[in-house]
Amino acid sequence: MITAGQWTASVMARRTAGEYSVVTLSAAGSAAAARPGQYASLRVGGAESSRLLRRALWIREATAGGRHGGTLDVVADVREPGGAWLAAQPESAPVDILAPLGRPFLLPRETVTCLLVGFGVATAPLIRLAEDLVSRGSRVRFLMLGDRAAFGVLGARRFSAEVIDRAGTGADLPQTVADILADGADVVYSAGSAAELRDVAEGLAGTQVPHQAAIHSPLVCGSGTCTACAIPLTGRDSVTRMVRVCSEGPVFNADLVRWADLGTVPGDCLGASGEQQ
Amino acid sequence: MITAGQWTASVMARRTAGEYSVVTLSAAGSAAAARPGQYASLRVGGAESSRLLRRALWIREATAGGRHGGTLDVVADVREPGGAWLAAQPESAPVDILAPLGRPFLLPRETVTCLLVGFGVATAPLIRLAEDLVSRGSRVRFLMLGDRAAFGVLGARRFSAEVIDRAGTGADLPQTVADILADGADVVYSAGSAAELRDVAEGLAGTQVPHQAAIHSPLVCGSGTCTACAIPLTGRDSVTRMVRVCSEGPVFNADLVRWADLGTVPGDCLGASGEQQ
Amino acid sequence: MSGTVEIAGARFPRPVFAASGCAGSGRELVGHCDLRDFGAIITRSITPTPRAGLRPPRLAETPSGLINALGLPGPGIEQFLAEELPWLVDHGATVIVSIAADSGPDFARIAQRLRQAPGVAAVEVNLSYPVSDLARRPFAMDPNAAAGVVHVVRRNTAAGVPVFAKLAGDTTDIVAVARACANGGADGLSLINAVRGLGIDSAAARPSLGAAVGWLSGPAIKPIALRAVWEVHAELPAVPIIASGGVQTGVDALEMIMAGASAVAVGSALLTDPSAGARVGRELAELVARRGADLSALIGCAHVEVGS
Amino acid sequence: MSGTVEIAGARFPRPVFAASGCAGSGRELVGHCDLRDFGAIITRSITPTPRAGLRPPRLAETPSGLINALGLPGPGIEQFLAEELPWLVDHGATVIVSIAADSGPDFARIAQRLRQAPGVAAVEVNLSYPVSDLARRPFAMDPNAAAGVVHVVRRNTAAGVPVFAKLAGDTTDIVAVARACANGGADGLSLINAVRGLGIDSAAARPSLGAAVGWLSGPAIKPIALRAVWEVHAELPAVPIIASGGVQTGVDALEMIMAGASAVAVGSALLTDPSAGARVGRELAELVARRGADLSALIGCAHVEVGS
Ligand SMILES: Cc1cc2nc3c(=O)[nH]c(=O)nc-3n(C[C@H](O)[C@H](O)[C@H](O)COP(=O)(O)OP(=O)(O)OC[C@H]3O[C@@H](n4cnc5c(N)ncnc54)[C@H](O)[C@@H]3O)c2cc1C
Ligand SMILES: Cc1cc2nc3c(=O)[nH]c(=O)nc-3n(C[C@H](O)[C@H](O)[C@H](O)COP(=O)(O)OP(=O)(O)OC[C@H]3O[C@@H](n4cnc5c(N)ncnc54)[C@H](O)[C@@H]3O)c2cc1C
Ligand SMILES: Cc1cc2nc3c(=O)[nH]c(=O)nc-3n(C[C@H](O)[C@H](O)[C@H](O)COP(=O)(O)O)c2cc1C
Ligand SMILES: Cc1cc2nc3c(=O)[nH]c(=O)nc-3n(C[C@H](O)[C@H](O)[C@H](O)COP(=O)(O)O)c2cc1C
Ligand code: FES
Ligand code: FES
Repeated sequence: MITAGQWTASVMARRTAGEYSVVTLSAAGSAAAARPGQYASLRVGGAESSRLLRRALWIREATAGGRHGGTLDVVADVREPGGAWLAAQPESAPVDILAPLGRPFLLPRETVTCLLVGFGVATAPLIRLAEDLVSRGSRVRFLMLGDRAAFGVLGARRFSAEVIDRAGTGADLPQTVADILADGADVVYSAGSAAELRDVAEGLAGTQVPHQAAIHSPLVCGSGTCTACAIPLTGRDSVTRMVRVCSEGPVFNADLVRWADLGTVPGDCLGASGEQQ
Repeated sequence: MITAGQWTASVMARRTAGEYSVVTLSAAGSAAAARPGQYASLRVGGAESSRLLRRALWIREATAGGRHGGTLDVVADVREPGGAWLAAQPESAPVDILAPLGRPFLLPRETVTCLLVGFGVATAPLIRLAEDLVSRGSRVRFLMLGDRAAFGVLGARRFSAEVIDRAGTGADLPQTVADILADGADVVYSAGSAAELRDVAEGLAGTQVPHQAAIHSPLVCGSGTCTACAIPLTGRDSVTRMVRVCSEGPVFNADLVRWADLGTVPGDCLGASGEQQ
Repeated sequence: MSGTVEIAGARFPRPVFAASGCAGSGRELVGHCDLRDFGAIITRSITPTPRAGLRPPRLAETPSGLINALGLPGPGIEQFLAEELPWLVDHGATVIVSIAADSGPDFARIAQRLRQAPGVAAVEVNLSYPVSDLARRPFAMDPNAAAGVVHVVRRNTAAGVPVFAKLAGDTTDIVAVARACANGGADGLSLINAVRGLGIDSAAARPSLGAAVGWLSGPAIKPIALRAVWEVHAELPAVPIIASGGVQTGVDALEMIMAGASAVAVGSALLTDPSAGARVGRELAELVARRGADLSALIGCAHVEVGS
Repeated sequence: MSGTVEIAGARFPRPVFAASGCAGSGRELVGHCDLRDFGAIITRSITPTPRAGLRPPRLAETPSGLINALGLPGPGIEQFLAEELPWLVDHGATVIVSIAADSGPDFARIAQRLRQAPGVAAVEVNLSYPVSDLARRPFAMDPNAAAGVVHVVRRNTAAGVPVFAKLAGDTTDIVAVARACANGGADGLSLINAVRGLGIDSAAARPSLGAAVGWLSGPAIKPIALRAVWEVHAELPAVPIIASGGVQTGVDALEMIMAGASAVAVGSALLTDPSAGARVGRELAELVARRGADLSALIGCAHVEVGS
């Protein structure tokens, strides 16, 4: 089940545009395993840093083969201290990395019309997904929202899909999604913060369209040991449990996520008690 | 009395040889004030480092004037984590520096024969001293002991003095000093660790030769506030007090230092008590 | 690798353990490391019933540390016995089961259930965490309360299975609590649990943890842990100590041992480096070998030198 | 710069103070900063007689912190009154005199001597340090003992000169001690002193400090300080708090204020950056201004948000 490796990557290249930086890291043979929706977890700041926690970063691109066992491209937000450190590393600097982590998007068995909804830097995993879908013959409509600056650096327009750019617009999000959905889509894939994805889910409310949502939120261990990333999700057995974004996600069946209760431990959750919420 | 400045220096150049690195830093106008025997105190590791304490480093060279308000050369031991960080900084990297700190060597009023005794990297302050003494017409005999690797990087042979290189020899130190002194010296200047200088002082025991000793030991604040660096010293009033190497030294009249009691608070020290030692 | 260590009569294959709560159910580490790299896996604290844990945020970064307020999420004793413990044993792990409860009777009940289960190398009694009421003072803050719980657990645990009492690092007099636990029947001590701490998210003007007050761990608390190990070992040299608090490297582990620990547990380090257990073990073994010493000869050796 | 703050009836020109023991006699900072940059200079703890301090090493580096065992070196009350206090006053400093002693009568005597001296803006009672016997439990570890000392100092201090009780961060129940001190007459609290810690120099196989056990300060303990401020402010909102423990930046200072502090003191930061007082003050003022708020409106404001 777990295919993640841990290795000391070398910075191969970096390309910074505004507040984002795409960093190419040597993949030590792990690139082939990386699927759209998975992420990497990096140690930042160097050995003597006072910042201990790893940073989770989407894998924008995974290129197998080549001299260094392939490469992984990750996207760092340079406003965040860990991202700033990564973006400042010179070529060949060592970076401790765990990847690929998490459960990827599931691809449709048939060729269908897919609506992809990406928010800012969380558009990253959807780009690889779009490429995969298009190459398998599906039609892709790509709605981009949130911080437009991210799209440039992500190369978010370099593939054949219908790109609907609503970045930076303050439009009512659930309505926007509902409107675009009305133009046709068999499945929806989304990626963004919990609050953003909740709006997407709301836009889809009442439809039967399957929706896979990749949640972008702070992670700690990335392996499922610490439970810091837990969110409430109702299982097919109708029991709500706290599940871990890092290892049971980051991609979830959006219908099962308790969007309205994110940020809490709902009272009906298995093991919840009055004091614990 | 205090002429020290605090500024963000730029790394101008660095020259590493073996375990030592001479780093040239912009001096922001403070170079002219630096006298032989004084030191600089540097913040290491960058803003997010888990290492908080400053490192005290001898000023090997101070060059006034020029584009950056002059330069200071300091010597870092790359085996020490702080020294390793400093030696690894690229050109123009910023370094928080306090300098010049401490009381310098006092120069003789007349032209005399001076014996300088330097140990490893602590030879650094004596080199500038030797240059000053020679230029004022004094004769300099320079005994070099300890780690020979330090001398090369310090440029310890590039001035006109009689250099007696006993580096690396395991000879009995007090005897060596006494022997060389017998060949003639009116004053002695030394620089090294407390244990090393104690041996020099022992070699001079019984003579009336004035001896100024610059103590090389770990410092913390460099300003005299923390008292971490205190050593016992008997004042002209015959009272022993704990004095601070960083601000009341690092250069002391060696006759007053309680060499045998370094590493303790002697029972007869002002304010000493049984429990405190 | 350093070999077997014997602690309170039980044998562990290595001196570096996984600290409670930092190795998940064990399963999560598969693929990242070999469970046999650990002298023992100390489970997260197992409670009488399943627990969902506290509201988020549950964890935040602090200088050289982290604070957490997880709320002891876990499966509860029954599911633990049915699934997690057998899985760990099947995978070759040496298991110390950490247990937490609100009352003596609850502790007794868990201990009795464990008694029937195969594969329990030792029991660790988490005395430092208020289980159902965050405002309640943990047992470890009071010598009598701590001793009472230890006594109950010891009485309900099989002979030959040592009971370790895990104490809080921010109690006024840890030696008094340690002594009470030893008198109450503890075969050894685990020092220390994370200490109480809080973060403020100043942009949001609120605590950075959902529960406000949480527990500080990581290198920041290493001096606090060393002090606890030092003082307890000085007063109770015969009581073995499993030390945790900021161990990230072999040097850290050696420091703990020199202060008086018989074994060390890595906690937070596993969150940032899932292979930390093997690495710390390897580094420690090298340091011990370089000294030409046996690990057991180094336990508490820094005490001998003091005053010399 | 943020303006005047009023704490326990006394006015201080700025909200950022120098923590006790971290500004030397004041003289050492001249040339590095302006003493007027500090809302107050809290002196090192002044003792009945001069003290040479403890054997070296007295200080060592720890992850994001430092441990010290200095032994309260200082001139004693008489020389302090003859030289240091007048010098500080002459140089425009606002002075809070920290005092430490072994017994109620000694505390009373120092307080009486201070009563006659001009220029004492407030008295801080260091309850967290065993003065003549390192093995002795500090007053701050026991509510009754702490309250007794505070009572004696308050009775011997001029009306209008507030008395602050400085508490330990590693006591079991800091709220109980704080409450006892307030009942004993403390006008305010200083939270927290450095916490007990130890380092091991593994190469030398001995403690890194000459006294073995020392006191941990710096960013490492900021979560511990914030927790103390938070809990005490929650229970005793009317008692003003001077917060110290890991404050290195304006953000740190703001966090302390949001947790419930009325002013902050920078300690360890001054050892690594003698101009830290002015810098933290400037950064804090900018952050407060950016919020369009008055500093006093932010005191404890993180409590309001909890549970919302
Ligand atoms: C699957 C996935 C992929 C991601 N990909 C990217 C990406 O490509 N680029 C990018 O810039 N960001 C990405 N993120 C978000 C990113 O991991 C965090 O936002 C990032 O670590 C920065 O957090 P911060 O600025 O809040 O840092 P800080 O708040 O300073 O956080 C510091 C550390 O604490 C952790 N932390 C902070 N808050 C919490 C909390 N509430 N609960 C638990 N831990 C916490 C953080 O993860 C981090 O390790 C991704 C997140 C996920 C889940
Ligand atoms: C005037 C002067 C000039 C010096 N010049 C140089 C130089 O040019 N080059 C050079 O390499 N070294 C120099 N040193 C020595 C140097 O400052 C320390 O040795 C250096 O900081 C490294 O110490 P460390 O390897 O012991 O580091 P660590 O032991 O890791 O020390 C880390 C920090 O703790 C402090 N510290 C460590 N032990 C003690 C102690 N016992 N008491 C108080 N503080 C302590 C250190 O100063 C440092 O800030 C000088 C010392 C003095 C007094
Ligand atoms: C995420 C996390 C979860 C923890 N869970 C438990 C637990 O369930 N029971 C327990 O006794 N200690 C628990 N602890 C405390 C650790 O076992 C350990 O004693 C402490 O964190 C100090 O060690 P460290 O600095 O290496 O993390 C937990 C610590 C962390 C960081
Ligand atoms: C070198 C040093 C000396 C100190 N001396 C005293 C003292 O004399 N009296 C006192 O009450 N606290 C003393 N303290 C504690 C500080 O005043 C402060 O409360 C503590 O260090 C926490 O703050 P910080 O993390 O900013 O240093 C001292 C701390 C240090 C680091
Ligand atoms: S980040 Fe640790 S369990 Fe998910
Ligand atoms: S180093 Fe602080 S007083 Fe000397």
